[in-house]
Amino acid sequence: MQTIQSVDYLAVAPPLMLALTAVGVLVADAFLPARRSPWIGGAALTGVLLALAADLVLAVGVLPQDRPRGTFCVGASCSYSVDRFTLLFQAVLLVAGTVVLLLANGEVRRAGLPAGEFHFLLLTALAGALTIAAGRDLVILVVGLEVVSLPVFALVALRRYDGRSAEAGLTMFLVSVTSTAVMLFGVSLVYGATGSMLLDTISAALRRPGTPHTVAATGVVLVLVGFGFKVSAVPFHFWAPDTYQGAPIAVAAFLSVVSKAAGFAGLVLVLTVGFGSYAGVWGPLVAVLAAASMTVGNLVALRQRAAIRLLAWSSIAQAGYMLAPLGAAAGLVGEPRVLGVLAAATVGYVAIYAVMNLGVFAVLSFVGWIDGLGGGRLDDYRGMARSHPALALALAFCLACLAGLPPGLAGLFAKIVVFRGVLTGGYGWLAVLMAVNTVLGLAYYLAWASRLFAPGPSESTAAFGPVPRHVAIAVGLAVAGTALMSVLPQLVLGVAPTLGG
Amino acid sequence: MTAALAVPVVLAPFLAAAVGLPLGRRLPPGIVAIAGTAVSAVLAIAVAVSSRPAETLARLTPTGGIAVTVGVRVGGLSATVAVMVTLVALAVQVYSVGYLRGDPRYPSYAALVSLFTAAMLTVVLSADLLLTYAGWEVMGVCSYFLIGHHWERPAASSAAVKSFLMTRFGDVGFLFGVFVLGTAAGSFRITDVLAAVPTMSHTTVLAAALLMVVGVVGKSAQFPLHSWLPDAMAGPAPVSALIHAATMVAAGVYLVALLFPVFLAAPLALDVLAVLAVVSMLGAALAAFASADLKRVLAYSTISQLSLMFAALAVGGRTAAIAHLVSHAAFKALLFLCAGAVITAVGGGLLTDLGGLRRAMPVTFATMTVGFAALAGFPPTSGFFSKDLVVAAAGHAASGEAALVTVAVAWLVAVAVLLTAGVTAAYATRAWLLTFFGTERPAREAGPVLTGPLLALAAPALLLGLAALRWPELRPEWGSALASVAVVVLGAGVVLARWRAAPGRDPADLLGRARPLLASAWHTDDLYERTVARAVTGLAERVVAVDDRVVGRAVTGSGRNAGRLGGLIRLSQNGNPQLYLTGLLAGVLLIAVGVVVLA
Amino acid sequence: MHVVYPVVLAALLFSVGVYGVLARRNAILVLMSVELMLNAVNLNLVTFDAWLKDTLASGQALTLFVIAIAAAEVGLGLAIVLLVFRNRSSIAVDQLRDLADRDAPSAVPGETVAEREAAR
Amino acid sequence: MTVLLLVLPLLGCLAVLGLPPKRAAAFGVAVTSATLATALLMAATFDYHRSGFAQFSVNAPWIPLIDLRIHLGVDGISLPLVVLTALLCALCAGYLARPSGQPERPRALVALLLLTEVGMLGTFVALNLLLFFVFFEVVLVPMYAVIAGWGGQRRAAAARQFILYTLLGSGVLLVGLLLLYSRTSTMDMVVLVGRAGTGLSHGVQVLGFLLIAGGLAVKVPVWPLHSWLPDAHTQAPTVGSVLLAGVLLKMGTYGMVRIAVPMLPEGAVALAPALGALGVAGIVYAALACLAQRDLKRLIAFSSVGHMGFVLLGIATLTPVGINAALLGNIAHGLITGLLFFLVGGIAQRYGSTDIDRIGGGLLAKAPRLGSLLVFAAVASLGLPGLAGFWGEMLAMLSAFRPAGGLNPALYLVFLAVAGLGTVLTAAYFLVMLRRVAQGVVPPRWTAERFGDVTAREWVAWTPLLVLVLAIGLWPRIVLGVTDGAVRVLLRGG
Amino acid sequence: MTGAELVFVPLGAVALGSSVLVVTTDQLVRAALWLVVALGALAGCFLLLAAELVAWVQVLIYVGAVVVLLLFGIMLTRAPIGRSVDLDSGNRVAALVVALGTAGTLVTVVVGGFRTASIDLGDGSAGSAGTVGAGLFRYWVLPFELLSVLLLAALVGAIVLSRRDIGPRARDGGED
Repeated sequence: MQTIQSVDYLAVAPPLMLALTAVGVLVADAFLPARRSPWIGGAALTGVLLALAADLVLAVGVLPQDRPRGTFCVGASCSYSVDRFTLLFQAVLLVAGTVVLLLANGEVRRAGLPAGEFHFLLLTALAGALTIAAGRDLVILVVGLEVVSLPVFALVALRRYDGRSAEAGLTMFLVSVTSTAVMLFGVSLVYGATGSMLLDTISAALRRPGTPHTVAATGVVLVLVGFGFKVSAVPFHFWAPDTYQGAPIAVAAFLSVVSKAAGFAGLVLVLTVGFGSYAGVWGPLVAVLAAASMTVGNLVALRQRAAIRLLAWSSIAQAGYMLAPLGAAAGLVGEPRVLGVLAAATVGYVAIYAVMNLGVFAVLSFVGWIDGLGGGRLDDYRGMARSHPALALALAFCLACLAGLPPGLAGLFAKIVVFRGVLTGGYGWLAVLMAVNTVLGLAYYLAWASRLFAPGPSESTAAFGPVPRHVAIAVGLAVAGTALMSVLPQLVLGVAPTLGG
Repeated sequence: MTAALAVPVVLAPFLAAAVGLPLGRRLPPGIVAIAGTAVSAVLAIAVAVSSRPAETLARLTPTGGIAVTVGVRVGGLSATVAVMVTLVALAVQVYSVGYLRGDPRYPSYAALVSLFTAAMLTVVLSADLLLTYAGWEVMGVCSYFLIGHHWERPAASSAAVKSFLMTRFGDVGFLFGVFVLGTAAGSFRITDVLAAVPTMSHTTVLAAALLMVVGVVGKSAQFPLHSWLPDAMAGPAPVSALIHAATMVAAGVYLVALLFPVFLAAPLALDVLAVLAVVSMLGAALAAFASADLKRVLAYSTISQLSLMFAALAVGGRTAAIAHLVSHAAFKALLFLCAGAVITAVGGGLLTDLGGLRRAMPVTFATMTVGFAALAGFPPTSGFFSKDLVVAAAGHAASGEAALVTVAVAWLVAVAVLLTAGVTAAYATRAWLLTFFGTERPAREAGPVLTGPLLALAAPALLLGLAALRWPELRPEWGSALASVAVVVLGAGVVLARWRAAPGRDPADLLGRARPLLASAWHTDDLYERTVARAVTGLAERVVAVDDRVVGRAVTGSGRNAGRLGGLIRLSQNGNPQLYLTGLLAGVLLIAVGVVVLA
Repeated sequence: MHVVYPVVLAALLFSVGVYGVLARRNAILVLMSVELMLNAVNLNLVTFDAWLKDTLASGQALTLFVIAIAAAEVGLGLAIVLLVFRNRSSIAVDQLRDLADRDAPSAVPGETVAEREAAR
Repeated sequence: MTVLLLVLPLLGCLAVLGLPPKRAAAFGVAVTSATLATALLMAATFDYHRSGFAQFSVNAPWIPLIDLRIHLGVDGISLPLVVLTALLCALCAGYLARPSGQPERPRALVALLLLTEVGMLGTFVALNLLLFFVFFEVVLVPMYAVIAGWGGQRRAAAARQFILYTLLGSGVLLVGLLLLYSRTSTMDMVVLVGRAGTGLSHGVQVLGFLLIAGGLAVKVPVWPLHSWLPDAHTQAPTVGSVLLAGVLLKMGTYGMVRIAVPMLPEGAVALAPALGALGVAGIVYAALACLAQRDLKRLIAFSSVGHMGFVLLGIATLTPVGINAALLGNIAHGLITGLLFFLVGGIAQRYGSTDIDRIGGGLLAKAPRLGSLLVFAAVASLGLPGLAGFWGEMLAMLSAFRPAGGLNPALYLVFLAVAGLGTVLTAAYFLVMLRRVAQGVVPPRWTAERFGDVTAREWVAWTPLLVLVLAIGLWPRIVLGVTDGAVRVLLRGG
Repeated sequence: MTGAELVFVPLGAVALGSSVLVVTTDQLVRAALWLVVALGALAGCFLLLAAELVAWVQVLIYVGAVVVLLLFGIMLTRAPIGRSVDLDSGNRVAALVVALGTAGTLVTVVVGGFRTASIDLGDGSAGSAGTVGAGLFRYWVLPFELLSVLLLAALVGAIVLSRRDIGPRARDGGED
């Protein structure tokens, strides 16, 4: 009875490497004298880059035959398997991680956050996110989700001298814990109804007539709640604006991009691999969530004057766009291939959204804290095109991408793919609602972008001083990623999890 | 060969205009314009002399449906009218050199008149109905520019706008008529259309004819679209002479004559035409008798004479109408040019300012007397012969021979023609007396440049009738001749008696209180002003208001409402985690219930 | 032993937890209610594991993991609650109004811990 | 060749940012002239006998997943519009480079102008639905920036309304295009035109036409969706107004002719009467609005709504004559309104305002040549035969007289009558405008002012338009000859 | 009603009653104590379901560690020992409605799904430490490792949040 499982270490390499770096960083921080703290940032960055290298090596192995590389398997279904979907998500998460680390560099120094612990927590959360992307059973997904959430509670509350930061931490903690409890209850019901935790076994069980369908349906829906919170879809979105405002800007960036991407990875895996045959149940629900998120997100964002809160509401609205294709799955129950196309639409949008959003957060972190608001108010950006032309152009480009308007071609292609997904599912009303929402979206992105070029007192933006190297690299990386997606979006479009038997 | 000759007839004035407009200032005044018109006149005469019908054809452009062609179509009718147009235009061009000496805008004026001549010749000689329409519209624009020659005077510019809009309204009718005929015949060429008339259904032909009537009424200032012509007198006199006497307003008559088979196939249209002609004939004649300005008298007289031609056409007298058209062109142009000379000499157009110019301006007196005689229809002037043909035609129709128009209408036309002859003689004599008799007034005879054309036009006004005796169908009939002469002598006699009884007093006082009513042609102009003009401007104001308030506001409003709705939802974001948790768990409950109920 | 008993008990426990989360003002009581909800989940998992006679023992394994997660959460949760207590000197959940969504910057620009230290 | 047509302005747009400000305008002229030369070369080497088939075509894959291919090509329908766009852009660049009126931040303005040109030319040469949509949207941001950056007092609101309203239109258009794609699974326009809607159910065709035509209607603008146009044109700088009126409006009608009508014939037959009704209502509505307008630029903007009404009527008849009329109407309106906006720009530069009461009349006395040019343009615009405006309107009315099968002829006769009334009203407001601005006596406040008549540079910018208006008026075969073949191919299903 | 059920029902009643008291008592410390009772009763239920390891772990960690931590929390936040009036926040009604709704829905779903199911515990070795341990380390190794990372992260997070010595270097560090 061989007790120890054969572990495919290469497949597990990326998250493993991150975890090791995290521990390394923590230990180094304990021994290194205070003035060496920039090294910690560097070490964290090298760790992430190594993980990215591992990811690419894996990609070379997996992509050609498109055969997923599973480990920790029980019979045919493995609970940790690396396929094109996982690799894409891990790559996106790691790139996002690099950019967030670059942003954090400046803020950690200026805001006096404890460098060692900050980077440790960030890396652990990132490792958790990577695991979710590769997880193929409910246990790993749940634990992974917790590994992503817990460090972030601490990170959010890290600005200990600012009362609002503690408040934000508490709000997020309470809402997150409750939604995890609800999700776990859902998992227990699904386990009870299908008899297994592995996604593809669940999928087979759901198709058998014998399973108690109401219980399974309720379980599926409750599981959806957990991911709904992570993705900050309406009505689970209340925590996001307050948390983004209270948290350090780098952590807000992490929340808005990495943790949201992890949430979507989990959601796509669960919905397509696990509950594919129940599309009739969760399809309409996801469509309603998508419609509500877009509309509420855009409407409230219209009234926002603080940059970080506007980004929070914008990310809620963008979550709505990402959910839309999945919502359209209801129309075509039982056709796995088309479900793959819809999932690919969401995955593509998430990848492009991640890169676009980071560009904006990079500029926000450069602007820093102005009278208690991370990234200041929109009016503080007035006339930035004159004092920091390159930065202003980068911000305008990223905002154009978010709005889905050329020259932001990446955003446009993402929107086209999502529109196509919704229409193949036959949800015409959702597509038209999305068209209206893109207009609402453009309204507030435009309000911000036009302030950059508005002739205002340029001495207020000049006060930000020269652009430090690490912010320049972060912005450069984000804009380069977006530009790449603008020209070659097929890198990220059309990638869906390999659906089991 | 004749067709090849006809093309330069049209192109010569067009080239003159094309050269004159940009370079006019540098060349001696009017040389280009007069040369162009002269060349055109000579060629027109050559074409008329050879008088063999011919046609040329060239495809202008494919349109996906019926192709638009360009070409010239020469026939007996078109040749004669072309000669008339070119000769009168030549006279006017020469006259204008003197009349507008020292006017800085003369070069553009001369070019526009040549452009007008080219447009009129296009209408006359065109082989394709669309090309006719093009010429028709260009004439309208040239008349707009020339009426608005003194655009610094508000009266002139508003008269120009009114003339263009009214004629444009008619032109739309004409265009639709062309569409009906063209689509029914499968081609816009006049020969094809006329050939296809028998095959067309009765309703199509009737519709086409009625639409043509609308077009023609607009252009020839017949009732109800007549009120623009009296105001058009704001333009310089030669313009009135050429455009508002001889050519443009006559184009309507020419067109009906050209498309006569269409009208023959739709007798109802002719009835309508006849009734309109009768109404405008009498109304204009009375208005001429009552109005106080010399040029307005002549303007109303033109409307009345045109109605005579239309009446002749209505009763089937096509040759009579054309004969009267030609003779009218000669003596009416003459009258306008004389009026121009008189006005420049005296410095005002009102009849009360004139008087006693007999000795001061002998040549003008002589030529204007010939003009008035022809207008009134005293033998042996050409006016007498052509009017007599019209009376004869009306007589035959009334006696039921031609049986074209319903007999009642034919009787109405005959009576109206005679009545109009009488009133015409009356107002001609009145104008003549008021201008040249009464208290002496210091005035100088106009220079040779002006009197030359007057004499040139006096000749045909006097001798044309006699020259035309050669053709049998142009000979007068004794019965109708005697009747018309009697009525003319009666009309003139009444006015002479009135003048001898109270020399110096305006014979129009005979009308007493009815005078202002008749002078303004039954206040039709103010009626249009109050109803159509005010309604349109009112509607325009309301449209602008609606556009700002409803359409504009609806859009900006939706933006603001979205903002307000956003503000409303924002209230839920009050920082209290408990509220967030309630929202979350309530959402979960709703979803769970939904799934349980539905699944 | 019918599955219904433990599963219904779990459902009821879960609902009591939900009530506790929504009704309680003190943050620590909310934490306790969340613990209740998690225990309900554990009960459910163990019951199904027993009922299914799962060879992988996934139900009990997940129960253990949930217990571990709950422990970690309480630890971190208390740290955050204490931080809030230090800043606001009260952990009443429904009094936290500073992050509300409003145009003007918040009246109290987040007085810092240092200020409170100095004040005391 | 088509690739060169797009690459030139794109490279120019990027390169101009590197230049010193004072040489930016000259560089702009160089690039736009080169593009114009390419367009003219294309026109010269174009095979007019096969004008129905795409020539100089390029077909390279870009994003296979959504079937977005760089498929460019020019045929009889798009060639005139390409040449018109290149010409107007060259004239605008020339107008910008005039010594007296150097705009501030010239590099940015020239760059935006070139980017707009890329978008416009791309829209006309794209033969792939999605590529058409991408170029359709590329135009939005630069035009917004031009209005917001260099416009009049209330430019911010006007620019925002322009871009938001048009984006809503293009959003709906995208939904329509993707609905079409989801049923035909190809984005290639030539193939779709060839299929002429076979295999598409009636409901899909009607819904597709409603969405696509609805989306494009905002751009045309069709009557009730026009409220962005007067503000955008009035607040835009002269260059912006010329391009907005001259080319941007045509992208809407071109889209309808190229995509909506041929690919969804049943949808077209079902909705053409509605389109015709809105178009005709637009003619009368715009004419009335212009009659009471107080601002000259706003009046010309509204006149565009009226002229586009005639183009829509042409399209709504679904006959070769109608479509030819629409395409010719596009070109004529582009030239005439472009000229009108240039003239109004000149007037605004001299009088400092475009308010009719402020100008007070007497332009013919004050600046005779400018005045007579204004008269010429106004007369051309009201459709005088012998000038370009006439043929578009006349043929549209002729086509309305005999609409395609399946359409209710009586209804179209009503449209014809209203359109005829529209021509009279159009003539009315133009002549009333002339009476208030060109004619009359120079008011005392301007008598002392010394401003020169048309300068040499202005003549250079405006003569091509004058010549073309006259040329097309006298010899419409220049445009109709090219489009007729292509229209027959289009309507017969390729 | 088999023997196990006879024991299970009262145990469940105790658990349920004490949990209701946890959420309704107006004394803070008493709430913690009632929580201990509830968790103990649940441990009993686990035993009944032949899941010994889980039962003992429950007692060890939940009752031992978690509740103790909560008590520390109560002490550190200087909560009044006796009766404190404002323990329930304003939206009690909403809470009751949502709770009852959730209860109703879940119970109907669960009962509908598992009315006929019954557990036969066999030899009761399923829940023994041996089998669960084997299962744990054969199939659920990765979550186990992940959990170690999670605990470490939680630990570090808790410590860093509560350390007072690492304050902001300059007072306006955060505001620049």
